[in-house]
Amino acid sequence: MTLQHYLVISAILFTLGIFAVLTRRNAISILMGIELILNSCNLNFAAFSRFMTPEDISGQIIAIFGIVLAAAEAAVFLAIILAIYREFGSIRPNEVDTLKG
Amino acid sequence: MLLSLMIFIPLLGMIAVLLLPRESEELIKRVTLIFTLIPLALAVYLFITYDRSTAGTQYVHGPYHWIEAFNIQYHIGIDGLSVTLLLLTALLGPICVIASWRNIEKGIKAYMALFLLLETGMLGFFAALDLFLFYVFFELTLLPMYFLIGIWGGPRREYAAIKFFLYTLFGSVLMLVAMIAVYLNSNIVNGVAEGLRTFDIPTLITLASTEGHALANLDFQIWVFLGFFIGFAVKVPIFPFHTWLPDAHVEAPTAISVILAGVLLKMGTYGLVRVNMAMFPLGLDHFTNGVGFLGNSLALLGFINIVYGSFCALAQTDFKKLVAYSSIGHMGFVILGLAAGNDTGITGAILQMFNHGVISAMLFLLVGVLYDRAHHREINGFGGLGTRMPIYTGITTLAFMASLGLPGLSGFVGEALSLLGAYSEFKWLTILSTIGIVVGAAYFLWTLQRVFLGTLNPKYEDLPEINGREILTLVPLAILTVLLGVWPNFAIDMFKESVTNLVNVLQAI
Amino acid sequence: MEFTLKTFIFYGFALMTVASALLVVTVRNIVHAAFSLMVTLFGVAGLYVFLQADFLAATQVIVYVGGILVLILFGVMMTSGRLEMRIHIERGQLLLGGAVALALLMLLLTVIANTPAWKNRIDDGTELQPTTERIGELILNGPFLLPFEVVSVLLLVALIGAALISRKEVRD
Amino acid sequence: MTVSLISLILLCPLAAFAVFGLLGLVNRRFPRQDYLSTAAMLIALACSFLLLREVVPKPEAHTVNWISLGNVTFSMGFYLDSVTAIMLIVVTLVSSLVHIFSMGYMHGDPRYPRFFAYLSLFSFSMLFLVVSDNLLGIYIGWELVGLCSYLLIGFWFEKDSAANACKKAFLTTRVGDVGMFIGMMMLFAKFKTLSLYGEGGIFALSASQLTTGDMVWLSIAGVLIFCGAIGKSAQMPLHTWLPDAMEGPTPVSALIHAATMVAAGVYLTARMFPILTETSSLVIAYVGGITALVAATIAIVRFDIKRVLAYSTISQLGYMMLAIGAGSYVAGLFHLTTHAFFKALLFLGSGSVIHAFHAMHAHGHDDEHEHDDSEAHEHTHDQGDSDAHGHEHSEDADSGHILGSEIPPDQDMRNMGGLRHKMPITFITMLIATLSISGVPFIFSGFWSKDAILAGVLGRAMEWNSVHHYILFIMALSAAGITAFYMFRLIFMTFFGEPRNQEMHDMAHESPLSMTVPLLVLAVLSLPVVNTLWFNADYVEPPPQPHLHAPTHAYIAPDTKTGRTGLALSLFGVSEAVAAEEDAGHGTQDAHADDGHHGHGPAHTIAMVLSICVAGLGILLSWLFYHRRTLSAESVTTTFRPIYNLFWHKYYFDEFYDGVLVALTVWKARLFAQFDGSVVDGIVNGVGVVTRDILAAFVGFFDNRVVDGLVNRVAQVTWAVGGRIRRIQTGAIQTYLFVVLAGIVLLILIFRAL
Repeated sequence: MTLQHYLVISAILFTLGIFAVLTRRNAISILMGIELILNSCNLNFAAFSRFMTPEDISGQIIAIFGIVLAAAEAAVFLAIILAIYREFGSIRPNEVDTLKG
Repeated sequence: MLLSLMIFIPLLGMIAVLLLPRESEELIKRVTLIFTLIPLALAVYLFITYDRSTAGTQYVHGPYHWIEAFNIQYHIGIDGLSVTLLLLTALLGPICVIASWRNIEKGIKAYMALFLLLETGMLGFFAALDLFLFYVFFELTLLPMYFLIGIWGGPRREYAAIKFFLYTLFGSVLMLVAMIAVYLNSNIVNGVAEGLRTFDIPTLITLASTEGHALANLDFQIWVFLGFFIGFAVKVPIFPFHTWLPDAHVEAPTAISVILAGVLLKMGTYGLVRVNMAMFPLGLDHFTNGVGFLGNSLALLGFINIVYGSFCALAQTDFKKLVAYSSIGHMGFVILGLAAGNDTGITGAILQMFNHGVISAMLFLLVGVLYDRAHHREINGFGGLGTRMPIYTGITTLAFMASLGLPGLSGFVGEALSLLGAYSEFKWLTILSTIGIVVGAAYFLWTLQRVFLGTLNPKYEDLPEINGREILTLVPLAILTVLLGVWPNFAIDMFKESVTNLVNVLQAI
Repeated sequence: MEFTLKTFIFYGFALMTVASALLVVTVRNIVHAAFSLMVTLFGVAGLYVFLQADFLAATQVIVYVGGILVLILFGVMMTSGRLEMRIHIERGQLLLGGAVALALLMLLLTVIANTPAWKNRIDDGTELQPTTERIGELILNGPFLLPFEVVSVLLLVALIGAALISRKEVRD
Repeated sequence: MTVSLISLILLCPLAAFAVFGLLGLVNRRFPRQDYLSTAAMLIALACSFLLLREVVPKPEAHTVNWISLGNVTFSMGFYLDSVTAIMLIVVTLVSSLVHIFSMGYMHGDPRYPRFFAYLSLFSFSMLFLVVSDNLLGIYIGWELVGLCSYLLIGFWFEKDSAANACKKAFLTTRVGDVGMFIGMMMLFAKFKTLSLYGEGGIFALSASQLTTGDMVWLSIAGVLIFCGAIGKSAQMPLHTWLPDAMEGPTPVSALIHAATMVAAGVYLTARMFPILTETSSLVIAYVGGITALVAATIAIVRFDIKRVLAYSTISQLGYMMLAIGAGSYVAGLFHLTTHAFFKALLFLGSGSVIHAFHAMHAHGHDDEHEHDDSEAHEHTHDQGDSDAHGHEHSEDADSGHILGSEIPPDQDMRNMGGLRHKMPITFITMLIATLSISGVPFIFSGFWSKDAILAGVLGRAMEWNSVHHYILFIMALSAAGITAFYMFRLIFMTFFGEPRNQEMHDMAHESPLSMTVPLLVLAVLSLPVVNTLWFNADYVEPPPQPHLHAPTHAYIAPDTKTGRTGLALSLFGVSEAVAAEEDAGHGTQDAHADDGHHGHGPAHTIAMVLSICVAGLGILLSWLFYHRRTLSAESVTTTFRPIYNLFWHKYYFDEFYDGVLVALTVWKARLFAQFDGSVVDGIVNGVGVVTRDILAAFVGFFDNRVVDGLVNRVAQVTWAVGGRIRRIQTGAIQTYLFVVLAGIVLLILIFRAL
């Protein structure tokens, strides 16, 4: 297993996450996409840590921080979703267009 | 260290206030009061322990590097002038908090927090020894003031707040430019750059009188003088930069008017003394002893302020606007005294700064008391209140008399010394300025008559007398007014040496 | 490259991860998507084990699977009525999104393939060492103490904020 | 000892006021403020007498630094010489008597304690003024007495007339004060000090430093300082406030506006004696002389008993100024002293009369037996004077009415008459004062002081051969005659004849003891012998006048001696002997005297004879007009209608001030305010608007001047483009994200390609 293996897996996860974010019409699906993106990042950190600086495990710690951030993000995101749902009766992003010019 | 403590304690207070729940209003007010009383105690301590026999700065804290790239330092210290004004500021702090106790109806938390921020800015301004720090504190007062007027003000508050903000900003931009010019030239000797540039005020003062230094160049000094002057002139305010003042005063809530008149105006004149006079004596000389029309321009501006402000005040029918215009007139005496450049004039001017701070604070508090009861300020709408509110009438009479320069009260000493000093330099302008004394008496007495004398307006038969809390805010100021009128050396001692020092610099030219 | 059991298991995890991720973005039923996401997360955890990151793997399982996923499922249940369970995708959007995603993937793959430092980089072959102690040392007694505290506060703030936002009655 | 005595004199009244002021803050009153103030005044009086024995005749000074600057020091201190000591006696004595009088007069007033507190403050200020050894101190006391005057004139401030009067008094005197302040600035700029006495004082410096080239400057400074006196002592042209000041309670008029404060101007001028030049002296003398004459003529036609006295005061103050301007220092100060007592007596007497009528009003309108003064005042004010008027000069009274100078019925002499039986003590004491002020010879003090002034002026005229001084002498002489006339007119109209208003007459009664006792004391003080207790010729020495140069052909006589001889006369009551003595004194003292001084002895005799003649003439005419009625005032009035109108309208000073000066000031203020609001602020707002709308303004300019259609096209295009671009703003996050990502990919591709 070389570094590139991990990077490719990570790249695929990332792209799928982006895809989900771009195409899904349901906010929770978008959240899942974002989780995928975050996972790919964490994977990258761990992989680089392992392959580039084997003695140092800082990358892993950053990945742990990333997980914490993801948790925080998910919590806030869902809270916002709930609030929006109450306000608009829907969580479809294209129906929430207050910013429309 | 003590000084830094004093400056930043209100800031701590602001954080404390912000952490308190918004509902517990009494607690917020008490906390604010405590955090304004601590600086007062410190200021009194400084005032007592200040060594009156030297002109140098004392209680110096720093210099510490702050922004090393530009050699900006945290450097504070006080001389006699600063300590006097610090005392004034620290005194007005708790007074204003008490004055705001009942009148602020909405958002007391934000109000008090902003007020504490304002106090930090003001205290820091009077103690800063680094030009950049000086500027930062100068601007720091601007923002809270904007919100305090714009949110808690009268019906035209937005207009007044924006006008105040833009006006001051306009001035301070010019000041910033001048400041940067000074900084860039601060290491040029005989056309060659050597050493570090600096913002340090004591250093700059020395450099500005060093032969061959770029700062000592006459043309340079003139331009930089102008830049700073306009910045401070807006704050003083000097004609024709004064029109923000009546609007801001009329719209601002009572306590903020008090701060505005009591302290913010003094920031302008303090800046004139600290920067324009001490740092650019050549530039000053050009506008006070020079040739031609510009040669007397500073004194001329003082004269215009006096006469113009007084006449405008005479025509006002809004009580608060009248007091605001009278401020313009009285600040004219400060300018006149400063322009004289001799020890009598400068001492008079500084004394007048302090006295005006005390007296105008009283006046605005008094207007506030009346406004809280009658909900209008139209002078012609009252009448005969003297029978209904004898104590209030008594205190108002005291304040009016102090303001119109009755001897035995503080207003007289500053005015008289300014005029006596100015007469030696500008004969005719000073003589003409005495018109202001008569007109000053005229508008105050006329107001006194229209509001308090005559038959009682039946509408105000039930107007309640001034209450204990309001008296509490006025009594310290009244005591100071009498004290300084009877024993002016009490204050003059503080800055005598500093003034002598300054006069020596000015007369060495 | 030797095709050992280890390699086999690695590829197994890799496939599991990628495939389930693909399911996450494609299935129409949101509950199914959530469960696919769970599989993905398990896959990534497995990959962490291959990267000698046992603590990270455990964290991944506990936090993600145990926390975030449950959160998401709650979200699904609270927001979706019976009818909202299915995901609608418009064709045009699908195409555009797919194109961009694909372009991005190609780009990334090119970068991965062409960066010299990353080429055929293999690990040092050390066996699995417990990292928990070292991580604990680094976080609680080392250079990461401050970030750790900051992140803790952040998490706290986020949770409080979330609780605040999602409360029913909003103060004026 | 001296210092502690003076401190005591100053601090007692101040403490009495402070008690009131401090308790007032918490809305409390000292239970007996009247006793407190009176006691303070009596202590001060006692101290003054002690001081008289202590100090005199050796002048003493005590100073402390008040403000010390780098190069300049302003000191505060006492200067004690005989003049100071005499002034202290006069002030404390009159003040004490007025305090006692007020206990009766002001009884029942709702602000009774406040009245005494104000009196105390006034006494303090006046005493401070008197003992100050420097101009700044004098100025401080000067303004403070002005304040007290303001407060006391406006004591019944519910009356609009009182409110107007107090403001007018303060402002008018302030105009003079500004002149004084300018004079002080001139002196300060020259000498760098405001102290008067001692080595570094103005007098010593001016004597040693000034040359003949400085005389113009010094004259101007002197006249400017005198401006302060013009304001305070109600000299022409700033005299108009004093008659109006009669709106204050009568004891106040007696104390402040007759005996002490208004005399402060004379005192100041006397203090400035050493720096007066011949020009400034002449100006002072002329101002005094004109004032004396003009005010006397106005007094003839007044009907308000207090206004008559007010104009009489102005006139007498003019006399004193004239004396000092003409160099009769001692005579001027002597007249100040005697005038203080007899004029205070006249005012208190009139107060007694008014009080009697007052009480009537209170009785007439309510059944209360408490005399509520303020209430009574309101009644009288409301009632107006048209019904209560007498029959005389009714049309002129009406024109007065239009002018706003309404006479309260209890002060209108046309309501009085025949009071001598009702109020015997008041009558006797007032008669003594009137005899004194009219210059009835020998047993009344006024005669001696007035005679001293006349002799002094005539003496100088003869010595200098100066036309000016002859003119001044004639002015003074005519004023003396007119004074006798109108004072007896007052006495006849008030106390003699038939009661003109029977209802009021019936109610009138003698005043209580607290009021009559001060009257009696003052009557005794109007006798010359008593005055010599403190006004002793042995130690009132005129200071030298180094800058006063007589015309070259004339001899400078110390004609101030005249004043002293006048005193000596008063002491011994034998005129011939003293005249001879004086002549002899001159001979020995000025051995080198040339022929000019021979006129001096005769000057005295001539002056005395003439003054007795004019006084007699005045009294006789008065008797014929107002008692015997052999001559008719109406017919004279009709004959000299224009002159009468001039007098009645007070030479139109008030009309001039109100119509021109005040209107001009107010107009100017409005103008400035309007300028401020529209022009200055307009510019500011304009700049703001221009800055804000600079683009719009620019487009507007383009629109108007260049191509209208093009601009419209631009606008349309802008509109259309905006409409298109607006659509990009979908509001959907995903779209934004899509664009962002696409952009990133594109950018990376582009840069990799490069």
